[in-house]
Amino acid sequence: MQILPYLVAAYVFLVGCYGLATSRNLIHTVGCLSVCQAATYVLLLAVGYRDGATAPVFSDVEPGSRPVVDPVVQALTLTDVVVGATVTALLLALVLQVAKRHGTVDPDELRELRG
Amino acid sequence: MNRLRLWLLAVGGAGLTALLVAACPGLPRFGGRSHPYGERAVRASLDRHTANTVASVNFDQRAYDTLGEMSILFAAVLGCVVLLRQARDEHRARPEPAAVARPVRRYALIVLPVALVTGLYVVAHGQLSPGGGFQGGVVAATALHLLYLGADYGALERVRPLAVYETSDALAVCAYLVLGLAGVLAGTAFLANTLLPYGTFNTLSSGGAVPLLNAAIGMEVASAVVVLLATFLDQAVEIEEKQGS
Amino acid sequence: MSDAVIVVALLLVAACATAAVAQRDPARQALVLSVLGLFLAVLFTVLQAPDVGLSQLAVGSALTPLLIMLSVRRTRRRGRTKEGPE
Amino acid sequence: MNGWILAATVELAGGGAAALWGVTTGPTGRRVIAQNLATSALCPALLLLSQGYGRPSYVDLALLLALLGPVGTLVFARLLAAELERERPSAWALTWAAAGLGAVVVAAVCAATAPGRATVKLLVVGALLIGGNVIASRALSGGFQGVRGG
Repeated sequence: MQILPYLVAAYVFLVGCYGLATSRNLIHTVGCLSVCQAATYVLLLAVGYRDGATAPVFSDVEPGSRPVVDPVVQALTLTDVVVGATVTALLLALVLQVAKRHGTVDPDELRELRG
Repeated sequence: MNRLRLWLLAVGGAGLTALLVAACPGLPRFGGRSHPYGERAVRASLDRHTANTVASVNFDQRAYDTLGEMSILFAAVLGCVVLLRQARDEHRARPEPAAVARPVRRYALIVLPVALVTGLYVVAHGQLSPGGGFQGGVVAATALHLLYLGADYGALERVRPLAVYETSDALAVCAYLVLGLAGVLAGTAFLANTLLPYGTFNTLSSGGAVPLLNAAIGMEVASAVVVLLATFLDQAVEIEEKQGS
Repeated sequence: MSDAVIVVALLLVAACATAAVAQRDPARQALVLSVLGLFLAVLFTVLQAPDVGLSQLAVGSALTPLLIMLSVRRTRRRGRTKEGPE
Repeated sequence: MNGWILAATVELAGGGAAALWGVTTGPTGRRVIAQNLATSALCPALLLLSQGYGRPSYVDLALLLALLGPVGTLVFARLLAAELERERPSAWALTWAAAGLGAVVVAAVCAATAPGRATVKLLVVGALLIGGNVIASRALSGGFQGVRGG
């Protein structure tokens, strides 16, 4: 349990990388990239976790009554999630442009086109 | 070629795996008690009467980072709009009206206002309960697209004047900057949360400038997502290439 | 023992990530990705990060699948018009 | 670890594994159904977790999931309409079982909280969850005319 979350984060990242490298469809590649992004969320939140603690949100608990987890990494992850989604959108826009220009979304065919 | 690539990937992946696994024991113990930054952030947040510490970190203690993050969002949307604009060899076809089953239509029309209100609720309570401008903005923007699911693209286009959303996107970024500059003009620092009274803990107006910045982000995210989805929907539904070009 | 729920969520995320990469068809991958988003949101909840969980739910359950499916539709339609009239 | 969290763990493990298995195997239609049922399996788990941690504010997560989960399924129903038309997938036993599970969990959590605004919120979550999933299931199975065009 000590390092399981970190190992899971590393595993998810590596699996995403494998998908990125072997993908035959650029849209699928973008999906694999979002898997890689998920690994960073898991890693960040695992660093901030504290045993038996609760969320650092005091709308329904008395401040100081229970230990809380680290809010700084949560704020980082929060922006990470939204930026991740917009990066996905931007990459998909690039893929659509590639599809328009070259008529294919297979990276190997694209390499052949370039000659 | 392909085999070579796979070998290269295997070697690199094995090396990276070894390094990552070796790094794991060096990280802070999972569930450990020592979170020096977290404790200080919680104290600072409570000092400023902000119940949701995460919102306090995002919009008060590290508001400058959020500005950067917001510009990434803005730039990404701009990039999408530029990349997916209508090219010279494309034309707009009127999408044929879709026949959507009545229960789905009814469901969409009932859930649409509920989702909009939920989005606004999540934005408005950002500094109190979990939530905030990012989450609420995305929910509100998604809610609008229930019209596409419940009716058709034409219906969505009628209630979605795109120029308004593009303008409000830019306006929200400006509002964030102006709120930051107000601190400079008042003689403190950029985005410093010192101008407004901190209010009563755990009420809607607590936290000084946090609710205002939160609302600006909510508006920005909502309009950005609407513009983003509009460019993709245009591509998928409306814009077609000229035949025989 | 009290960590059991965290372990379950972590394992589900790992398994779902593997499945998402293994799906080679983008439309089917979008389905797995939307389930991965749900699992991530649950993992964030048990790691006591409801803000991040909300964000992940908002983005992962409807927005990302919609973007991917619209792109798939666009590329497929392109393929059809290319093959069709010529 | 209390009973609520234990129940959530069991539900998460069972429902999550089943949804994952369903969404990765079989024809497309079955996968969309599994994606729909993932919402109805995980939303009650979130409610149970909220109760188990003693944090009523976590209910917001379940509310968002109940709201957006069926919307995600409708996205797939709309954009995969051609494939679904051929298959007309349906799993009514599972759908109603999931709806019943949702109703039971909402009722249990309602009974454990003091009546008031929290109860209303929980009931809204339950209504959205069950209504959304049943509608999405029917949209998938083509129980009414298929979605065309647009």
